[in-house]
Amino acid sequence: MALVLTEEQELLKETAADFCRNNVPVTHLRQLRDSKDDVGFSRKIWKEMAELGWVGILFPESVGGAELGFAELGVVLEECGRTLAPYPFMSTVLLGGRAILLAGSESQQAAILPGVCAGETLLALAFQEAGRFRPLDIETKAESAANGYRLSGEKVFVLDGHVADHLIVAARTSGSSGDRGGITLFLVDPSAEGLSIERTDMVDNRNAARVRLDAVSVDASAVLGSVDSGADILEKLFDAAAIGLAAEMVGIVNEVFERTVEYLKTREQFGVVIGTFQALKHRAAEMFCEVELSQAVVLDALRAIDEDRQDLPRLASAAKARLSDTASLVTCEGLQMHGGIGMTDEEEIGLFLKRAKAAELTLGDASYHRDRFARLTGF
Amino acid sequence: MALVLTEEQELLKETAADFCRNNVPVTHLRQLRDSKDDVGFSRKIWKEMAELGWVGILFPESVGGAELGFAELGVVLEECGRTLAPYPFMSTVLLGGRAILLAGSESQQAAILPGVCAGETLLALAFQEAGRFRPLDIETKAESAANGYRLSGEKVFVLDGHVADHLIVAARTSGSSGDRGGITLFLVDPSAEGLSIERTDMVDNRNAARVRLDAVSVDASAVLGSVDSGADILEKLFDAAAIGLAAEMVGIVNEVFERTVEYLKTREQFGVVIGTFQALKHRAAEMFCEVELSQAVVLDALRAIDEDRQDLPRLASAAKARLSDTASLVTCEGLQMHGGIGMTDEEEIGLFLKRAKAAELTLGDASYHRDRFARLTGF
Amino acid sequence: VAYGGGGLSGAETRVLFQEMAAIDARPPLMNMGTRMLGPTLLEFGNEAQKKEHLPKITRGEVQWCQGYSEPGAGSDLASLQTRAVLDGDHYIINGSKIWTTNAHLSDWIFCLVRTAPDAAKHDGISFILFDLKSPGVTISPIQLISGQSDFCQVFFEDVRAHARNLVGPLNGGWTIAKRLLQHERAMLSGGMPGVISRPPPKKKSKGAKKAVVQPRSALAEQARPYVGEVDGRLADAALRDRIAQHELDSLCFGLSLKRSAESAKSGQGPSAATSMFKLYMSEMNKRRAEITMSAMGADGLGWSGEAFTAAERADTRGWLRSKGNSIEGGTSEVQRNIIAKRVLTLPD
Amino acid sequence: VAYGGGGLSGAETRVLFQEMAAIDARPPLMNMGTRMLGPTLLEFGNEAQKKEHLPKITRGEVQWCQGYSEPGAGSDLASLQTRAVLDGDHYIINGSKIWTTNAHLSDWIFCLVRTAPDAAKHDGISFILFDLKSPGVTISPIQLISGQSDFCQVFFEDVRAHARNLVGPLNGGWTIAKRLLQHERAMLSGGMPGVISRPPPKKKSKGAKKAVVQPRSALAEQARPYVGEVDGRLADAALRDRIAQHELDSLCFGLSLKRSAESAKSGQGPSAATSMFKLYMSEMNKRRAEITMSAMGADGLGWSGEAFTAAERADTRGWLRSKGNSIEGGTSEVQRNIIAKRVLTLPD
Repeated sequence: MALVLTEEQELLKETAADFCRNNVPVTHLRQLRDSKDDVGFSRKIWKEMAELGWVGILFPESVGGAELGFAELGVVLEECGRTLAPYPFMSTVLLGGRAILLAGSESQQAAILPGVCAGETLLALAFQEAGRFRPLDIETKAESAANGYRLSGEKVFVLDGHVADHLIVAARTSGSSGDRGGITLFLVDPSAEGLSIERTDMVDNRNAARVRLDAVSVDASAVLGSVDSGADILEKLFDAAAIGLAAEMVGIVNEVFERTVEYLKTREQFGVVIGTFQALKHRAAEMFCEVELSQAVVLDALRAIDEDRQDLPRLASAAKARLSDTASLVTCEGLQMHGGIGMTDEEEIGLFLKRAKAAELTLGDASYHRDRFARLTGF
Repeated sequence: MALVLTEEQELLKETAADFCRNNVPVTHLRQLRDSKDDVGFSRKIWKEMAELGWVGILFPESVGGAELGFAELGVVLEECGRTLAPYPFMSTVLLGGRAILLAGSESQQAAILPGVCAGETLLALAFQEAGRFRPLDIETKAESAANGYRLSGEKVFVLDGHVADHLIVAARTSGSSGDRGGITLFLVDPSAEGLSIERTDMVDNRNAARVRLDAVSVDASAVLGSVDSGADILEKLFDAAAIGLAAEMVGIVNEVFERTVEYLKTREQFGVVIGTFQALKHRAAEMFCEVELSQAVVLDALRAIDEDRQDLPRLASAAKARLSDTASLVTCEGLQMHGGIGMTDEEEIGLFLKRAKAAELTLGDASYHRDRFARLTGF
Repeated sequence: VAYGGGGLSGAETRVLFQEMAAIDARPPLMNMGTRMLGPTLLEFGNEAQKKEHLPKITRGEVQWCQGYSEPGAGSDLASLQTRAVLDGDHYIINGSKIWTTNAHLSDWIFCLVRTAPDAAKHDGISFILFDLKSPGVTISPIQLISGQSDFCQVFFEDVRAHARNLVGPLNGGWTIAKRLLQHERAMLSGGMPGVISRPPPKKKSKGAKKAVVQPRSALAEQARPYVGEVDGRLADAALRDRIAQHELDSLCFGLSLKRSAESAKSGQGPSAATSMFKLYMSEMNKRRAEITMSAMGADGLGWSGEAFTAAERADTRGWLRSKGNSIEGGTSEVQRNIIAKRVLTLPD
Repeated sequence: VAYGGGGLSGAETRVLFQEMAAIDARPPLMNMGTRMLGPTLLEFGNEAQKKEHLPKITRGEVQWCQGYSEPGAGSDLASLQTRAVLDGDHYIINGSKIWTTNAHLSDWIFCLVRTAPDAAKHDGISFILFDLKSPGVTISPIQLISGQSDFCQVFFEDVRAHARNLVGPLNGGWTIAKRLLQHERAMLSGGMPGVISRPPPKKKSKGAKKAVVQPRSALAEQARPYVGEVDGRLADAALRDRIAQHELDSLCFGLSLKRSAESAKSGQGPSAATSMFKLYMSEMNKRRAEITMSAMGADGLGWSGEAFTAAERADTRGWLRSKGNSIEGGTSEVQRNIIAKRVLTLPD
């Protein structure tokens, strides 16, 4: 697939850009933060995004989706990145919704996906058990019990966990932490007995929660996909989600880079605009190269999902490693070039810096993905 | 010990600087290269260096040495680095001579060191068996034979091997490649039967050779130090030699940095001297920081040898890692700032680039020593 | 010592501060007084000024803050607009200062003011001291991205400062200002806000004995529980290499400071090379904070609440705060300019 | 096609060259003609000039070289001093050019000459073609630090060039020159001197089949025998990370080239963004060469002789040669200036 947008995608990009600029500018995130909003975003706006077809973008028309691809979803995520729109695409679409799409039975799909596409149902995937991303380090136990299982363990960093209507929990039906086999996915009702959810206050003001499972009973029909082979599903989810995060980071990177170049053209020091200083010009030129290369790899990675390409995992790691580094470079240089004002909470650059760091450290940082990229390249 | 030079050391520095500028300027190396000199340096000049007391700087007065320390030797090596003087301090003093000083019997010392201090005897240490530095990867065998040993194996990158009057060969009396134990040092006569020495033509125009040992017989008295414990000696030698190389690199770095800053002040482009371009100014300022830090760590490491400090190995790795990186930075930036002329063989910057790379890749590069530094720091 | 000080040399003072850092004592609040105004008064103040202010500084009775930067001036310090007009034996001060460290906790301010509006921009500046409790002074803290607000904006409306507190010659303030900035850089290169080295984990006596022989990396010890290890090496090889590089940087930086302290003739104040230390320390400190974040992973993404340890939250805030290191006290760009001009004497 | 060419678009040509690189075919000697002069003549030449020169270029009958840089001019191309004075229907050319690639192997030169000495420096330059066998031309190769001498200095003493070979308007050469430089950058960003990718080691059929499924890193395969491996990973973790970073860079660079080729409307020539590709390719190529040296260790320190393999010696020379990548065809500093000015429109 070409690395340039089709006319339809260009149109989608404009719509998304307008919508985000008008309905969820950066001030929207700030206001949610300062008002300590219980939900962490506006359910109304999420429904509007659903009506625009964005939430259901990946899902079949049969469940109310738009049946488009990641190329399209990437366009939306990039625009959301530009305004730091804190909406639950990661939790409800890329991780939760797609888990059900890939592994769910017809009845599970029919029960949940229409609500997702309508923007009414929120999902969360509870897999991580420590701060650093180690996809197979899952200790949460799923012991078989009368007509089902009993789940016990603790999950951290569960995105949108405190507002999810359904939790998808990754637990061990066999094997031990680090094993690829033995992981099973379960659909769990957040109100189930023995389950407690504690929202955590994050640096990027996004939603995350700790989920404790103390002998939570689910019946056999709660299994998502087949027993013991959850890792295959998780890997697919993480690759696509990493690429989705990278797409959001492209938006962050473009926005911060454009704002910084603009600032260089207007801010005066020593009687001239600072954009005339060659040292800053050259650093801006270096950033430009990184921004260009970053966009290209993400565009290709998004298409690799749609084409189900063989090298998808390698491209996912390439995109996530690249954008983790570029987002860090551009937000740090952006703040430095803004000078003292960039250090104030009042200026928005700091909010981009915080979100970029969170995105960098989610689903594996640059070092994790360079290592994986190397392994997948045979060294 | 203080990190500033004593008056005596300052005096030595001036003498060394004058001598090198007048007797072994960079053109000296070029002339040796172009004339394909068999020796690779001037024996006459080496004797003059000996008469100045530099060759015997580390050795006791009893064998004709000056009985000074590495702080003083470092001063000389730094000045030699400034003019790329290709003299056999590494082979004959830091490796060979010091091996005899640390491990040799009285008779061995009496037999060899006076000649060394007089600048008449040249030594070479044959240890390395592959391009990358792995000090314990020694396969050369030493099988015990009638009143002695029979040595078989191949050594590469033996500094000044083709002009050495005595070879010191590291061979295995027990254990296998990679083992710390089982390495023994032997004094070998270059003219011994079964021994062949082939000089290799190096990028930095310094002397190195391949040494093949095909059942070379030596008698028991040829053992240097005690059997099987050569690794302890080698480690001491390598630490001090790495610091010596770092001192030479300080000279290279200072010379290239000064030449580059001078070039920035004189070279005109677009009607102004290029030193007015802020992008180049800032890169020069960054280099200045690295140069300063590099000098400090080498000065301390040299003194750590003299004081036989506990953290010597760690400091040796710190100095070698640091100078490998700084020398690479400064020679590459120096060449780039010289522009096209820097790419010509006629201009001297290229000769510094080549020597800096050779020094970088000798006795372990930055990556090797950062890893060792980390291990010695407990992580 | 004449004015009640300890009579420590620059080098001694640095050692003192290093020691205090080593025992985790937070730098004394009178920083601004002892490290910056003190030396400046000793050099430029008259007898009366020394007698009036130095003892209180050394006894830490009076907290001082610095009135230098102004909104919009940024790195171009000399473009300051705050006016001081003589009225009898007082100057009437109008204008505002920004990035004034801990103004809300301070008693007095040393302040750059414009006393000759029509002179060239460097020639019309004076250096004056006054009481922050004077009528017309308003102080409002600035909230930083790290949530802290150790900086303030200070507004002056017809504030009256006594003329006897004008330090050095009238309109001769720029010389004093530059000198004082050198002291600030020297102070900052001794330690930056943002770095919090966690106390090393308790060790068994054996381990403790070993620790004497073997140097340890606080950063590596801090990363170990998050990253894990393989045969004693941190499991994340790239992160391990970054930590090694940082420890190397910090070792070389310390030796470089030691060397310059030794070579600085006693009495001689900080040189232009101080810019090098300020520059290097700022960038090194930012790298250290980035490494800390990489080591913690998502555990470093907490802002508040019990789900994250106090140390984790402090490291996260410290990472954000460290971004200011290369801006406060003269940006890294300004330091590079100074090195290029003063040390390398590259042409303008 | 009208002038005997293949009628390939820019993108197609790039693919062609990538293919040729892939099969280890060395870039055709007529580079300068096909990639640089050809497109320029098509855009600026008159019918007669196209008819005379393009067919010979496409058939590779005539080898062209570029007479741009002059001793002392360096990046300041427009300060060129070579004079051309009209004498009847010929121009008399005096002066000298440097960094003329393969002049000693070339037949003709396209040359920038000053035709209006008193005009502003950009307004007095013309673009002219002439035969290097003309009387008065002296060519002396320049030896590089890599031992190669693919560059020459060329001296002109009363060389006569026919006026019909002046391309574009008299004194209008600068426009053509800049355009042609874009073509050069485009060409260089397709591949740089200095990179030698060794042929992948032979594999057993199984390995070979696997290689189809799994992408390989030529750099890693090359490093493996020197560095060794632990559980399939290169044993030097820091080097492995550098190689991974390089493979990432090169993957992203390739995709970025593909994207710009796709978005470039057909027929539209290289844009200012070409500076980005030239810049990035130069620096990436230098990093690659440094990695190769690190991998070989002392085996990379050979200059000549059988003690080192031909591949090792070629890599060592290639490392030295690669240092010129960020100088030839416009230094990296010049490319950054162009990006800042043309792409980011930052003010002068």
